[in-house]
Order: sequence, then C-alpha cells, then structure tokens
Amino acid sequence: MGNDKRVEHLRDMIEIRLFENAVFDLRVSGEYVGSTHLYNGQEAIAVGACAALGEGDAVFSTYRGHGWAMARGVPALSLFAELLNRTGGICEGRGGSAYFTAPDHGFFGENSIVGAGAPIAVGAALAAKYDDSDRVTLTAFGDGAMNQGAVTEAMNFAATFDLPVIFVCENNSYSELTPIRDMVREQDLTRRPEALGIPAQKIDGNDVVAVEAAISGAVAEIRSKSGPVFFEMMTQRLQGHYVGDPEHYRPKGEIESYKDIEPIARLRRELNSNGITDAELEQITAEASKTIDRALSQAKMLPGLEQTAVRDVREHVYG
Amino acid sequence: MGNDKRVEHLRDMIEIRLFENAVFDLRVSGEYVGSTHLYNGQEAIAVGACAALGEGDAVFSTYRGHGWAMARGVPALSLFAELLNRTGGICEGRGGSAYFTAPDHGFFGENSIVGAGAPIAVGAALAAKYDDSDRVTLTAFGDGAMNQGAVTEAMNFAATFDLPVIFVCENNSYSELTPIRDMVREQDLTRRPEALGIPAQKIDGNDVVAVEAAISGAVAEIRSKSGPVFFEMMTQRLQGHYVGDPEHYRPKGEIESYKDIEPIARLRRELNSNGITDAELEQITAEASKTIDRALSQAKMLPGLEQTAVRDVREHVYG
Amino acid sequence: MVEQAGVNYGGAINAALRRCLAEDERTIFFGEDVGKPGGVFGVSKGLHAEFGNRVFDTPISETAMIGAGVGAAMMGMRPVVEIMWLDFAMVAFDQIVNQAANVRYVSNGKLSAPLTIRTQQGYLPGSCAQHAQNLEAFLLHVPGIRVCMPTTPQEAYDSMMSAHYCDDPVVVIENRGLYAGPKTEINIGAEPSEIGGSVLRREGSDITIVSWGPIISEVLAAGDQMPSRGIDAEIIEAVWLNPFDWNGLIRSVKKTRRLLVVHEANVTGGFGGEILARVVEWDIQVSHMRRLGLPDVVVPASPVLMNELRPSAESIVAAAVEAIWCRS
Amino acid sequence: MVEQAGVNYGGAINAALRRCLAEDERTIFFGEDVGKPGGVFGVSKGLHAEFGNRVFDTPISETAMIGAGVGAAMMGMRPVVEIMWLDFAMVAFDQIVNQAANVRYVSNGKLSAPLTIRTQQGYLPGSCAQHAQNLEAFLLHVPGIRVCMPTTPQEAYDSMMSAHYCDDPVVVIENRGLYAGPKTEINIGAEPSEIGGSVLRREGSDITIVSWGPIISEVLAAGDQMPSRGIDAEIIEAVWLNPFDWNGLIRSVKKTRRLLVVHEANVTGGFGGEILARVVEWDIQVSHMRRLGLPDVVVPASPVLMNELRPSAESIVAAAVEAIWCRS
Ligand SMILES: Cc1ncc(C[n+]2csc(CCOP(=O)(O)OP(=O)(O)O)c2C)c(N)n1
Ligand SMILES: Cc1ncc(C[n+]2csc(CCOP(=O)(O)OP(=O)(O)O)c2C)c(N)n1
Ligand SMILES: [Mg+2]
Ligand SMILES: [Mg+2]
Repeated sequence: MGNDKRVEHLRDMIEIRLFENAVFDLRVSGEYVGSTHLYNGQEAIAVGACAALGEGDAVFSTYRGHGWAMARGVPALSLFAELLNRTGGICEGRGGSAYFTAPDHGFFGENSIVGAGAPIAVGAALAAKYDDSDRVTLTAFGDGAMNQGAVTEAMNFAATFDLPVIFVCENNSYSELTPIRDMVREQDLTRRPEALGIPAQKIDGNDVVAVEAAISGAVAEIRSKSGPVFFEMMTQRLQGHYVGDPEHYRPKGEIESYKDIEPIARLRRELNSNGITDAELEQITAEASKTIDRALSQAKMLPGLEQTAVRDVREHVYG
Repeated sequence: MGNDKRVEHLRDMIEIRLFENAVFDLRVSGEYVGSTHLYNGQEAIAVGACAALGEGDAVFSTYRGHGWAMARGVPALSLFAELLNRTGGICEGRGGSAYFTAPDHGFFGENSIVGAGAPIAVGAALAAKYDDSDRVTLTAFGDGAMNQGAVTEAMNFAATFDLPVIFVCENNSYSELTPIRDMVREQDLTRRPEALGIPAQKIDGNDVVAVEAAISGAVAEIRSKSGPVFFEMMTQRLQGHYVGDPEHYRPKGEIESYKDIEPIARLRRELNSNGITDAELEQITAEASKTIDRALSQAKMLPGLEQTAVRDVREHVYG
Repeated sequence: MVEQAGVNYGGAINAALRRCLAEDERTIFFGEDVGKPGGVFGVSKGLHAEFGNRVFDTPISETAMIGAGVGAAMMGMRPVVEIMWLDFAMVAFDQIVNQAANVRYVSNGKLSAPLTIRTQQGYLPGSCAQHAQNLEAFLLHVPGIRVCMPTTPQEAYDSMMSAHYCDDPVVVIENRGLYAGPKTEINIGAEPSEIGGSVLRREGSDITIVSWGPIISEVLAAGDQMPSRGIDAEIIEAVWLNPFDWNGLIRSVKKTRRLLVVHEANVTGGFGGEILARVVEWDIQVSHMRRLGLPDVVVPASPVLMNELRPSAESIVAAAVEAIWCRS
Repeated sequence: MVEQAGVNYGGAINAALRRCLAEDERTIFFGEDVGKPGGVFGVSKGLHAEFGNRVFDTPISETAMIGAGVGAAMMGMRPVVEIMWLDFAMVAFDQIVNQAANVRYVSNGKLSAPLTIRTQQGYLPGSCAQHAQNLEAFLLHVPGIRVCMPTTPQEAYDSMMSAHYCDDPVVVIENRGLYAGPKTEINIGAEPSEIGGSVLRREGSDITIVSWGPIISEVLAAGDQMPSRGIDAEIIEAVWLNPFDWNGLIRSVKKTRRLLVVHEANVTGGFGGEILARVVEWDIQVSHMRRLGLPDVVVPASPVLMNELRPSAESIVAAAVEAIWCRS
C-alpha cells in the first residue's frame, strides 16, 4: 500500500476521531441527551474494513457504530443532525446515537442489543444467495458479544449455508465495565468460529493496513463463493464505555499505555518514517478538523425537528 | 467392571426399553394422548451415567428423558401413572411425558424447549458453590441442541466460573427429522466446548461401560473442584423422533444397521462372551418384563385424576 | 384468475406457499424440518422438491432464523420463516420485539422488513406446558408487528397471501390441530387482499361474541345451541388481530349491546381486555361485557386437568345465558 | 428492629440487597457489571467488596444468567439476577416464560423457583427504541411470575425485600431515572411483608387515577393541578402489579365512579385494558373510564419526538377534565 492510500486512511480516521470528540463535547455540555458510545481508539477497524468493501456491500454494526457509519461515507452533517434533533438527521431523530442507519451508503445500521446484529447480517448474506448480487455482508460486534447466544447461532447458520459474511469481533478488552478475560475461560476467541468450521484469524486492529489487507482477502474469497470468515481485531477504546462512564474499573495508566499503539498515532509514525513530514500530517489534521467543524455548524443551522418530524411522529407505525 | 455390574446395567437398560415399548403401545392405542419421545437405542447413556452419579447429584434431561428418570430410580409405576392420567403420577398429571420431574430422586426434570435445560443445570451447579454440597450436576441434550444459543451460553458460563457440571450431548445423528451433519459445517461437536475451555471427549454412547467410566472419571475430577466437562455420546435412536413419526427421512435399512451396535444387543453379546448364557440373559429380560408389566397394571388400577387433582387444578398458580 | 382447490387447512397453507414461491422470486421459505422432510406437520410437503434451495431446513436456532429473516427482508427478499411452536419464539423474542418491529419506524421508512413468520400455537389434549400457550397478546402489544390467526382453509390461504405481500413483519399463527382437518373447496389465485379483516360467522341480534383461533368451533357450536335458550348470537371471527376490524366489532355491538370475548389465552393480560377497554372508551352503550379464556394457570399436560380449565361450548353458552337473562 | 436510613432510590435497593446478603445465606446476586464495577448505575456499589463471590459479574449471556437463577433457585438458593434493561430480557424470554414460570405448577409443588429478577425499563429523553420499552404487560400475562414496579426509596426497599422472601419468581422493575433521586429517610430492618399492595398517593372523591412506574410523578403533579379545575382526584400507585390490589382499586372506583389508568407502556395490549375490563366484569357502576399511555409507536430517540407521545401532567389533567365535565 502506497503513502497516498495511507494518508487517505489517516484522514478518515482523524475525521472519525474528531467527530467523536465533538460528539463527546455536545453530549457532556447537554446539547443533546441520550446514551452515546464512542469509537475512539478503534478507528482502524472501520476504516480499514470499509476500504476493502464495495458500494454494494452491506455493513451492520453495534451502538459503537459512528465510526462505521462514517467509514461507509455517511456525511458527518447528517449524523450531527440526528443527534442534535435537527431535520436532515440520518433517521430524522428516530434513531439517535445508537441506531444510525443509512442503507443508501450500504450501512444497515447500528444495533443496541448486544449480539443481535449478527443474525440479521447473516440474513442479508442469505439474501445474496438469491438476489444475483455478489454482495458481501460485514457485521461488527464486540468481544463481550461473543458470549451472547445469538452470535454463535448466527455463525453456525452462516457456516452451515456457506453464506458470504465477514464477522468482525472488535476486541477492545472490555465488555462494558468488565474485562473480557474474566468472562471467558479460553482467551482465544478465534477458537469459537473455528469450532463451527469458520476460518478465523487474529488481526492487529490498530494497524489499518493489516485490517484492510485481511478484509480485502476475505472479500475476494467470499466473492468467489466461499463461506463466512471471522476476524478478531485486537484494539482498545480510549475512553469510557459510554459518555459519562467514570471508568473506576480501569487500571491506572492503562489509557496512557495505549498512547503509542492506538491506530492514529501508529499510522502517523509510520507515515513519518515513510517520509511524510510533521507539517504535512498537521495539515491533514487541520483539514479534517475543518470538515468536522463545518459539518457541525451546518447541522446546528438546520431546522429543529419541531417543525417537521413532529407532525409525522406516528408515521410508519402500526398499532 | 465385573459381570455383576454389567448384568445390573443390562437389566436397567432392558427395563427402560420395555417401559418405552409399553409407552409406545399405550400412545398408539390412544390410552393416553400427548407428544411422546422415546429413548430406545440411547439407554446406555442414561444408565451408564446415572451409575456414576451419587444420590445427591442432580440430573436435568430433555423431553427424551423417560430413560433418565428411570435410571435415576424413579419408579415406572409413577411414570405410567403420569401418562395415564392417574393420581400418583410423578407430577399428578401436570407434567406428562415431556416434563417428568422427581427431585426426590435427584431428577430435576425433563424440558421441552431445546437447549433450555442447560442454563438451568448450570444454575444448579452454581448453587453447589455456595451450599456446602459436593453436588455434581449433569445435563443431557441432543446434537441438535448444540445449535441453540442457550447451550453455548450455558457452557461458557460454566467454564468461566469453573462450575461442577457435566454436559452430555447425546448425538443420535438427528435433530428431529433432519440429520445433524447437514446443520453444521464442522462435524466434530466436541470442538465447541473445547473452544470455550471445557475439556471434551467423544464417547461410544452405545457402550454402557465406557459411558460409566467416562462419567465416573468426570465426577471424581469435579468433586475435587475442577470445572465443567463435556461428552459427546455417539448413539442412535431406534424409532421416530416422536411416537407417530412416519420417518420418511430415514434411509432404508438404517435402523437394521443398528441391530448389532445398539446398546442392549451389544451388552448381551459382551456378557455372552463373558460366559453368561443365553438362558440367563432371557431370564433377565423376563424379570424386567415382569417388573414393567406389574408397574403398568398397578398404574391402571390407580384412581383417575378426576377424583383428586381436578379439584386442585388451579393450585400453585398465580394469576 | 380465480381457481378452486379442494384442500384442508394444511393444504391451503401449502398452496399459498407454493404460489408465493412460484409467482414471487423474492420468496424464500425456511425453518426446522420444513425442507426435505416437508415439515413436522407435513405442511410444506413437496415445496423443497419443487423450489430447490429456496425452501430449506435450518439448525435449531430460532434467533438465527428470525434474524436471518429480518436481514433478508431488509435486503428486499420476502422470507417466510416457520417457527414450529410460538412457544419456541420465546428464545428469539428479541428478534421480533426489538428487531423486526423497529426496522421501518426507526429508519424513518428507509428500510422495511417484509417478513412473514408462520407459526402455530395452542393447547391440544396432552400438550405439555411449554407447547401449549396462546401468546398472541404478547405480539399485539408490539407496535410494528402484524398478527393473524386463520382457522379455515380459505382464511389460511388468504391470510398467508396477504401476509406475504404486506410490507411489514406479519406473524401468522396457525394451529396444529387444524392442519389435517377436512378438505373444502377454496378460491385460489385471486389478487391477494390487504391485510386485515374479520369474518361474520353467524348473524344474530342478542349478543356479539368475538373470538379467534380454533376455539371458534366451540363458539359456533355454542351459537347453535343458544336458540333453544332463546338467544340469537352474532359471532365474529377476528382472523386478523392486528389490524383488528374495530369497525365490524362496533357495528355489531351497537346492534346487540352485549359482548362476549372468547379466547384460548390466559384471561389476565389477554387481548380480550383490550377489546372491552376499547368498547368502554368509545362510549358504546352496552348492558353486558365479559371475557372467557383460560384461567391464569400454566397448562397441565393431562387432558383431564386441561378440560377443567379450557373454555368450551358449554361455558360459552352459560356466559351468554348470564348475559341475556341475568342482567339485561 | 426498624431503623432509619437516609438513602435515595438506588441506595434503598443497595440497602435491601445488602440486607438480603447479610441475613440470608441463600442469597447470591449476579449480573453484568454488578460485581467489581458496582453496576452500571452504581446500585450495587460495595456489595462485591463486602460479600465476595456471592456478588459477581457475568458474561453478556442473559439466557445463561436467568437460567442459572432458575436452577440455583430450584436447589434452594435465593438468587437475585440483574437484567440491565428489561428490553434485554427479550433475548432470554424463554427462561422467564417457559422455565421460571412453570417450575412450581408443573412439578405439582415439588419444586419452586424463588428467583428475583431485578431490572429497569422505560423511556428517558434520548433513549433509543431498544432501550425504552415498558414491557410489564408481557410479564403480567404469564401465570407464575410476580411483578412490581416501585418508584420511591421506601417502595424500592420494601419490594426488594418482599420479592426476595417470596417463594416464587418475582420481576422487580425499577427505573434508571430514579436511581440518583433525592435521599429520603426510610425504614429498614422491619420484617419483610408479603408481596402485593398499592399505595394511596392522594385521596380524592371525583376520579380514581391508577398508575405505576415513574410516570406517577406526572400523575401526582396533575393531581395537584386539578383542584384549580374543580377536580379532586384520588391517586393509587400500583406498586405491585401481580398480585394487583384489586380490592383497593374497587373501593376507590366505587367512591369516585370514574377511572383513569395512566401507564407509560403502549396503550394497545397494555395492562390498562385489563383494569378497565375487570371493572366492567365486576359490574362496578362507573360513568367514565379511560386509559392514557404511549400511543402504539416505537419510541423515537429524539426527546423532541418522544415528548409528543408520552403522557404528561398536562394530558393527564386534560383526561380528568374530560371525565368530569364532558361526560358526567
Ligand atoms: C442483550 C444485551 N445485554 C446487555 C446489554 C448492555 N450492554 C450494552 S453494551 C455492553 C457491552 C458490550 O461489550 P462488547 O460486546 O465487548 O462491545 P463494546 O461495547 O466493547 O464495543 C452491554 C453489556 C445490551 N445492550 N444488550
Ligand atoms: C427452542 C425449540 N425449538 C424447536 C423445538 C422443536 N424440537 C423438539 S425436539 C427437536 C429436535 C432436537 O434434536 P436433538 O437436540 O438432537 O435431540 P433429540 O430429539 O435427537 O434427542 C426440535 C427441533 C423445541 N422443542 N424447542
Ligand atoms: Mg468490548
Ligand atoms: Mg438428536
């Protein structure tokens, strides 16, 4: 992979980071309310994976999915608008932080029930057997979700029917406030899909290049009609489980220890050593910052939901 | 294991077989109604396993659990009575074929939801951590149940907390009417518990001696405070999934092919070659037959539920 | 093109599934044992042979099954998922309540989940507690899920067709006791109608009885016995419970001024309460309203016990007599 | 020995859990993040430190968690299982509906499942659809499951104690919006009372308003506004929904002859219907009965939208005014 592509990835990751930082501020200052799960620290996974997917492919994420939405190309403007109760929000205020959905961008949505997205993604993959598409479906979930029966059922279903789906387990070492290592006996989560007959691999989820390579390979195989693939992407989150999490459970110094390995720092260093100057890197950050700032200020200028969506609040409902 | 014990096992297995044959007749002739799942062909598992368990241990089975109830020592009389709508039935008519429950015999019941017994058994094992008992809990379920999320969750829960529970998967090669081999990609089901950190082993479930040995070993280990163990017991059922199953899905000749390997024929042969004569074996069968016949005729003489239980039909209910 | 077919209840469903598969490429049909074995109740016999891998058996994984239905539907398919007993849907209830039901609303209409879940429920003699519940009230409390409970071959055919062409998730609740019922001539091939609707099973002037599910046969038998007690009952079968034919009900109650709801489900929290409450809230003047259902008890396996509990023609007649003679 | 403690709602539950753990060896308490982290809402703070492995964190496996609770209870323990949101119980609903509920009945009383499931539910501003439902009606349709919904520190303490000593499964539905509420002095240490009971929150003569869950605060605010409209409301909080205090309700309705049920759950299929139906069936003469709840809609995330839908003091007053002035 050349520097150009790396720079593009860096820009995408920084945009996600800055978007999330802005969301954090909005949430903390009370400009909107509602449970919010940030993606900081895990950007390489969404960015690397989505770089390997085509337009017609389908992505299903969890509540920790802002980064996935953006990596699929959903404009930050429509995400800010969604949070800030503005018309033009990606779900016109019905979804909120935990339920961003943008099928136009091949983003079939976040899901706030742990593990529940996996069977649905498998259904999207099932559809590809019949609808003459070569669609690959990717579903992301956390380490903790591995303990939810739905995920095992989904993986077995996909394995049994050779479905074109990529399971991405984003192992950030915590299931909410509890370390995953305390909630499993066998620490290697790839053994589970393997036991179902699904090829599985551990990937450094902080290395956007490695992520893209892994997913690209899987996509190529799957498009030529092989079955499901599983990746355990090792990563970390750089803040609380949700905005407001006091993180009492976090060992002192843990976040600092991620400083050099987290994906943005890592890629900056790599580009640095590939000859990209600090000034050039700062330039990228500055541009990304402008993009996000502009999206936010545009979102704030959109009319509030009071004006439109409230009128239709009962539409699409079947009591 | 000496001949004496083998003879005892043979008697127990034959009693179960004859009980089930009698149940089949009762059901087919309409002397009672209700869905009924027979244990024929799988007797070595319940008999071998229960021989290795102590009185204070707890067994949880599925709807295919008549054999487990009997192997735990529940009198055939109270089981017949349960089916035949007589007072003195093991649940006074409330349970029926699919829900035999006899805590006095350490039999915590059948369960008619595939996979649902496993988490409950895990709870019984959890209790043993606190109640100063050295109780071992055993839960049996089918091959098909391996695809139910509840079973994976239960196994992971038990593994994480080192609970004293034995998981027995009775692989009779069918999930209802569908071969298990078509419903999984990886055929070796022991890989699943292994992937959760649970030691697992395939056992010839038609060999009562092997079953007893395996469970005895596990019980010993567990009582000395190791965690869960898993066994895949390879077996077959010698009739339909339920009484009335036309078995169209069954390849011609399949049942005949089991003739020599099914557990009773197998053990008879073994005893034969150990010097027990055919006459002695016939004697065992005759005695078992008498036991079952007597239980059935006694059950038929019990008063009907009309006389007692009907009065209390709403008791233990909380609307 | 309307044709006739002589089919029983199970055959009618089979015919509807066959037609959906034949005329709509988006149809796939899956569930435990529904493919090669043709279904535990034989309802899908021949479909796998005719439509190949569009009809298939699944692992015993209701969460994966319904989830796969939701996902496939989101991508434009028209999946039909069979859940063998509605009781079993409890292991996968999240996929109905939190997933299927939300798709259209939360995405602001950008997505929909035109999924049909075919299932069956109810107590027959000998059903154990976990295979005997009547759980329609759960589904009727979930906005976004449509529900019907056909009991005749024609109703079964029509409601399956309507469900299939509905753009939102529908749960079709059948009954295993009906599958092998008598053959009747039914119309097939007509344009599928919109979901919804009830059937006036008997006209009468003294009391409205609304019911659904196979207990309707007891209700009809009761209706036949009532004239000898001087009662002329109007009987409405609510084939569709969501959308419910409230207008039909109101018309009838305005005429009879008496209402009896009969359902097999447990009384407390059953849908009967909703019906009575609506009649009250709509200020329809009535002199008597009652519900008849299973008392609040787990279903015992023994038919001897179960028969003590379930509503019957006898108890329905008694309730009607009380409505007319003791309180008018 | 009755003592006083100054606690908020969350603190009251913490105190009750601590007491159960201290005085009853059979108590174990587990759930996601309830151990070392002390609970996502801080409700179980300090309990793991005090009681060691009797208070522990679990994998995200609601089916295993509730199942483990059922099994441990069958063996004589008194487990308390926390399900973080009642919405999440949908993934494990089988263990409540088909398992816990059946234990005593089907075993003919030889077994019981004295399990307490602590959970919370409801929509707060910004709650997404899958974290916002009010699902008590599901549980109230399941014979064998007891249900309460405390809203004050004292109620929370008392109902947790009663649930713990109840010999059957109880679901205690709390509300996350209440945990960090104001501290009040509550009585602790009294003998736990039997499950059941309601609280008369306001005496009045013109209309009975029965409600449960945190919407009760809107109801009380509405009650305070009503005198200026010439209405004197009687307000009953149904802390226990099963067993429900039917006698208390009847007494009140016989006095006021008007009934308004207010709940946060969706109206259709909600428990309000059951209440109206019973009043009808018991032939209590009333001039007016209504329900107020969430219209049949999925809960939208935006508070702007949600506020259009949820019942409020304003809509409650309006409903009462209609009851008194438009229709008496
Ligand atoms: C079925 C269910 N149980 C519990 C929760 C509450 N919950 C939300 S996120 C979460 C932790 C998930 O951890 P993991 O899967 O590792 O994902 P991460 O948050 O780390 O991305 C929990 C327990 C839920 N949303 N759904
Ligand atoms: C959750 C659930 N799904 C489906 C069923 C219907 N069902 C009953 S038995 C069975 C097959 C189970 O197969 P297996 O686990 O291999 O056990 P076996 O019957 O062979 O002993 C099925 C699908 C059920 N009872 N519960
Ligand atoms: Mg995690
Ligand atoms: Mg099997």
